[in-house]
Amino acid sequence: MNLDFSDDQKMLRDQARRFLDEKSPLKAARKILESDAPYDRALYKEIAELGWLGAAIPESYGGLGLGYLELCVIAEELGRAIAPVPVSSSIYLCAEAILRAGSEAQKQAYLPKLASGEIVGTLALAEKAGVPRPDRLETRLEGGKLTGRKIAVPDAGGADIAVVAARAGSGVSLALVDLKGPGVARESERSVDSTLKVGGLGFSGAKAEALGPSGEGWTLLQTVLTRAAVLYGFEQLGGADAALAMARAYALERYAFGRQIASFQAIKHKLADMYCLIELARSNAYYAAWALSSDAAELPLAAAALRVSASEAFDFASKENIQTHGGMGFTWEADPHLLLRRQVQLRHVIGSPRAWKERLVAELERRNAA
Amino acid sequence: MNLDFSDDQKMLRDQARRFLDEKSPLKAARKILESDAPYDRALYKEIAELGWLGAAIPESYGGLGLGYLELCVIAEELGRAIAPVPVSSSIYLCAEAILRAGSEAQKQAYLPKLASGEIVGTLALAEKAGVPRPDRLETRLEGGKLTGRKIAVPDAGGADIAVVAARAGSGVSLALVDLKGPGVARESERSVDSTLKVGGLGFSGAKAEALGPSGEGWTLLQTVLTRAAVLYGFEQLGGADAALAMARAYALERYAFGRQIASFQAIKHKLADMYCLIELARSNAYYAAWALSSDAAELPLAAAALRVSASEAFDFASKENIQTHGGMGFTWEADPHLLLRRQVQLRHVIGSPRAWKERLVAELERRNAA
Amino acid sequence: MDFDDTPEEAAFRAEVKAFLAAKAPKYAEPWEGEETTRDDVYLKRARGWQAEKAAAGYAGITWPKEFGGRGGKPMEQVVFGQEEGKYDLPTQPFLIGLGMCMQTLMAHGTPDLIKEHVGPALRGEKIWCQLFSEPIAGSDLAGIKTRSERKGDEWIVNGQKVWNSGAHYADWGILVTRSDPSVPKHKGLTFFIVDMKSPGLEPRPIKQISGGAHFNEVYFTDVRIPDRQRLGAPGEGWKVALTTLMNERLAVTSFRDVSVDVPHLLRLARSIDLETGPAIENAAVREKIADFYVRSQGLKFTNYRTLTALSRGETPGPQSSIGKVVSAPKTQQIATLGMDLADMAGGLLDGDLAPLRAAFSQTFLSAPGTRIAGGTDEILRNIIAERVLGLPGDIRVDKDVPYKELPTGR
Amino acid sequence: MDFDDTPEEAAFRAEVKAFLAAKAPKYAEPWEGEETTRDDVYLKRARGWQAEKAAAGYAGITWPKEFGGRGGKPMEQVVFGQEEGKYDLPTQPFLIGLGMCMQTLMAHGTPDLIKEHVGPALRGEKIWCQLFSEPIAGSDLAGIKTRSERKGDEWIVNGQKVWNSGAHYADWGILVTRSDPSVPKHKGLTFFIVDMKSPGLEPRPIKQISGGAHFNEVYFTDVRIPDRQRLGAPGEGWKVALTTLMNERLAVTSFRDVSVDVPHLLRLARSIDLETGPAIENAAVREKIADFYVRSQGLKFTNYRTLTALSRGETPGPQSSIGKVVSAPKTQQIATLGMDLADMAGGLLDGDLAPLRAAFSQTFLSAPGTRIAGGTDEILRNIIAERVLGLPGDIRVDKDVPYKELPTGR
Repeated sequence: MNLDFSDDQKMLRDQARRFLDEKSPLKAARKILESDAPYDRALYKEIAELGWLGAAIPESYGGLGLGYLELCVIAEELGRAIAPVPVSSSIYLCAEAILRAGSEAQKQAYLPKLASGEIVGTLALAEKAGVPRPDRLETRLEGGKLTGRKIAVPDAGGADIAVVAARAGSGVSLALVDLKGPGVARESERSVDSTLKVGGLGFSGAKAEALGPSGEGWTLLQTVLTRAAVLYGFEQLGGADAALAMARAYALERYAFGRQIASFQAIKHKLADMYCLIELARSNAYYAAWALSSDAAELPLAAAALRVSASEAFDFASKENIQTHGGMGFTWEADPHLLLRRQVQLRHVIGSPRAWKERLVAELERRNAA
Repeated sequence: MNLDFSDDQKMLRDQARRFLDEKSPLKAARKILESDAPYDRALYKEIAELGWLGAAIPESYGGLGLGYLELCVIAEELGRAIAPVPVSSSIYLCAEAILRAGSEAQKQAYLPKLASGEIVGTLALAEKAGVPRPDRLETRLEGGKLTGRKIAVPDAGGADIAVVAARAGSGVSLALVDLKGPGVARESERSVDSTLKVGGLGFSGAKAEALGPSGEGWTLLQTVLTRAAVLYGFEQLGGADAALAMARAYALERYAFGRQIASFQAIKHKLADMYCLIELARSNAYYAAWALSSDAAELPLAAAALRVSASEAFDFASKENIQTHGGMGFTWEADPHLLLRRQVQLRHVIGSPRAWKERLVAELERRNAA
Repeated sequence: MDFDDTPEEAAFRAEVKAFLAAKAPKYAEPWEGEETTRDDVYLKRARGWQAEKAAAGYAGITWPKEFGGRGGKPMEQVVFGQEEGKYDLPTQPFLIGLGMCMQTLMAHGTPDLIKEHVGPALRGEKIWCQLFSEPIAGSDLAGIKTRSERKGDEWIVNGQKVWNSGAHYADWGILVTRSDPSVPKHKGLTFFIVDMKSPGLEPRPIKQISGGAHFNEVYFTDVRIPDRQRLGAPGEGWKVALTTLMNERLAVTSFRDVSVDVPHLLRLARSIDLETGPAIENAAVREKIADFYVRSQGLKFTNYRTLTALSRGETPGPQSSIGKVVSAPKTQQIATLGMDLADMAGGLLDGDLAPLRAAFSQTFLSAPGTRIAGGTDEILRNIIAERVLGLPGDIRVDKDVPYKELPTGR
Repeated sequence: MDFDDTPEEAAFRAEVKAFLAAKAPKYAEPWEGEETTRDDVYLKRARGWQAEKAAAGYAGITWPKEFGGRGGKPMEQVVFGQEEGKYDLPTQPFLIGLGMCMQTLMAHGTPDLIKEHVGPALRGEKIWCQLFSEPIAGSDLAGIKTRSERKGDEWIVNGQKVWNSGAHYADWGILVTRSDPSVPKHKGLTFFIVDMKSPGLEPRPIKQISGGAHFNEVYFTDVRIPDRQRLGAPGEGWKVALTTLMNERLAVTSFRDVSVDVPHLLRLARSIDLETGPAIENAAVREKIADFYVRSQGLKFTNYRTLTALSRGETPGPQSSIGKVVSAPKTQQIATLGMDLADMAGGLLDGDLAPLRAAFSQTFLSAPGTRIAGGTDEILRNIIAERVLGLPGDIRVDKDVPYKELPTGR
């Protein structure tokens, strides 16, 4: 029985935590929140130099080829630090899509640059509020040209390339598009978490190359989202843990009625409930990490379970962290809202937990029928 | 603005509460719980003599003709006392069905006897676990004969007559059947609340008369269930209130760690949450009482809202009353489980709250479309 | 049971309607954003409307006539409020002054002070604010430390207050200070009214996570207050503050933040598609709508029950205490659900892209404040447990200890 | 990460499997109802199986060899438990004795007492029970009042214990008493082992709301206990009791009550019809299944994490403390949901009529006990807050007060 990270992986975690503590304390996130900069370029460069971006990318494509467990470890720490960098868009989504669906030439062309941080990638799916479905997509890929409009694209402002879900003929294909080329318009969008900005992408005949077989885009997309769900789940776990730590520290240092507020059962039990949800999420996360790293048949179920569990933990912890802080908690000046914002971004970026609950039960039923 | 009972109605409530405190303390319910007796006959006789059964039955049919507000007041007190008598089956369901659907002759024949307590009635709908639907009914009414089997019929053991939902031709009809006649088999069933026993009814060609127009049985049934939901809601409200009172009294008298357990926030906040749910239910109840008593168009919505609200309040209060009692709470000897049992019976007897939530939203949408 | 006015109420309502029809439109203007109360034009309009009401005898409806009020019934106040609410009138700047400050002044002020201040407040000439909370003392208000020291006929005040709505435009404020830290916390407080233009007194806006700035912090640096502006004896300030606090729930400031409820959720659910079709056809969404509906309706009819008592001339029951502790978390939950239905677009704040002009995500950002301002969920549960259910108070370790010896953390 | 045994574990598992295959079937019999432990046949079988395990060296796997144990690793105990669990073996009567009583005896008993009792307990010859809780003292165990008074070489015990599983068949018990009510509560306790056949000692079953009777109350009327059966010094009983309590979570008695979880819910949802078809197609039901699933899986993998630590020879982290506080309410919620899906038939207890042989309604009746026995939800949250998160304890008013002066209510 071995449901834990190895000593090497734990060492990587400690290193990552120390690095981010120093280089990306919450004020780094706040700086991006209050600016128009798409992300913290200096930090991203350093992260790239540490090899984190390529942790799970094979050496033949410029990565370190360590594996997904290592990337999970890094994701948890990025989430804990609410680091204002596009690792998730560029690596969990874009690089993963190219790894799963790309031709050898595409992998050679893009993965080394994504791994080195030379370019940033993203993935564009949503076109309007609600649950996306193949028959609802209006973006079209025809004759190598992309037309349509995507919204809420993570890191749209900072990305150089995007994987775009589009209708092609009667099916869905994935298209790879250079966002700096002609026929691409970026639109800035206001969202709850401006430390990880989202944006709109308008395509008017932009040049695009197909990623993966035509018509298999939707299936490929589900694979990518499922795999990304594990990594996002670790970011959510790290964020939730940070919220508990912040709430705990404040409850211990804040006095009311002559005692630490941490001595009131209303606060104690609130933090105990946070702890329970976080440990459940952590356990679901470790299992999902195993499934991801071993390409297990259980992955779709494990990833959905983690997505639901980690979203719930971060939602509760980020809200009740604010509540524990009282009046200070809802000021711009204090830090709790930074975690609340990140929680929202991570909850929605690859579909909200209610959609993942549906996927979870669908998977249970599929396995039952099999 | 007048969303409260009148002074006369409040006086009736006080009288009812005093009477039940004296005649039907919880040990009366316990006696029926631990016996095979279908209900407390002596108590039912006294209640009949007080005129409660006929409170909302017109004088022309042997009732007092006071009105539904008075019956609501009585229902709340019956619920508070968890009185082991078949008032709900006989009055809210059976008499109400006859009042709404019966011919003049049927009203004359049955209502005076129901109002006087000479006979007890009930209503039989469920045939299996799950949500009943017209096309799922297997009980049939053909040529004045009833065939089929009903389960979980409230007070089946103590009732003399039953209104039975049955298929007749291509539709559903209500049938009125003498349970003492030939072709009727009663089956005792174990259920959570043996203070209000349920049972099975088997019909093998039992003689039955149609109640209301043939084929309109389902619509009539919904009307009866909607009206009964208001009265059941008041019983649930009374029960929830009793659970809060019991929890409060115990928390004040029980000491741990040198203090009343009522001084711990975990207990204080639990009881405060009970109070909130109960007051929400009370407010929804008063509105539903108004709608019932004035035959308002808002009745279906108000009744469903009350059913949902009161079920939630009684569920939470009855469970957390036990929790507040600690070890003593889950013993047979202590009283909290009597309220838990009654809660279950009232929650399910006319369909569980999840089904009423569905009705509530369907009604909202119907009104929106209109 | 019915929902009609009594004949007296109906007559009063007719009178009020006529007054409003004649006078209100001039002052009612569409709301143009959160920053309105930081805008002089808005304040001028607000003062004008208050003066109109005072002239017509509708300011201070329940106040005694001797203080310039109407001597009317609580239900008349309610009727006026209902009718006034149908117009979009700038009433907010006066809620605290008339609802809390003047109540306190009338109960504890000298006849001179009352005479000097009540009329101008009633007529909208002077706006008041409340200076109670401090960074160190929120739920535990008696823990404040802003220091007042007597020097001859004046008091010198130093310290910091916080959560002071309207402090940036108010003319006067009511102020609790600590005059004696050597006695237990409730015993060393002294209460003043203070001219907000006093030298050394500086309000600064507090930015909230929703982006708005409803509140201020107020810094005191050697602010001088004449002793005649003291309410109650030195060291007896807690008793005076209690009068203010008892009036607080009647004067809850309503920010004009966006806030979503069941109707918004229904509109959203009808318009948005989930896996298999419109959200309104999804059973999980339907169950949640029903859950929220029974809470909203429950609160609405709880309010009706309170109005019933007022209409009958009775004291309302304790049920009104459930309002905020039920509604604030509900608002947060509805906002979260609405965002979840929008799925990947859930975090958008752009009115052009997010459903219902981003009402759900906007509410999401204001909801945490709603669960805290005016009493946290936790304090409100304590209040229900203690005042309504009669359960014991929390164990107090700070009752008999000199204030300066209490632990305060940082 | 993987889910495999280490080579050592695999070897041990193979050995255990072989032992069980040879010996277990004779003792494994299908369960025939709640009252089994009140049945002599069951007990005889249980003693037999314990003797077999002892003879083969599988009783007390982690115990030191000097006490008759195997001196093995915690992970070996886990492996044995996993394999043993695959048979339906009568192990319950020994959980408390070997898991808690003997641990306490080995830590605090005289060499003579240890020698006298450990062997017979290990071999199943003597069954032990725990006599701690009292009607007046549940969560607050140190508040017990059962009185012990020394008379020469004996102690005379009077009082009442409660929640004593197995007291009706046990041969021996461990007992906490109050020997000195004039000192603060934790200081006046004295700890004994007591022969359950002593005159004046009378166990009576407690009927639970589920109808079962897993527990007893035990009355003491002038029960005489030789002083040599005392563990620890007079007045030092709390220290001894703490040893027992620290071992409690490792020896939680598992009643063989029906209990529903996600697989039951899935079976029900596939088989039952709601408004528009099978419950499994209803989105509200699906969301709830997902919610419960992530809790169940989270607990399962939390356990795997604990086993990982044991397998590595490390001390498990505090995460295992979340088990009951998560699972007990979940069980209650699943039971309620299952009953709701059955709609009008939800309250039925008849196995022939209610779905899954009434598993949901049966569980509903046992769930309230599950949320209380072995630590209430509230106490468990306190424990997580204090021991895991390091938050302060509740304010204690009973620490320095003589026991007899503490208020006790009735």
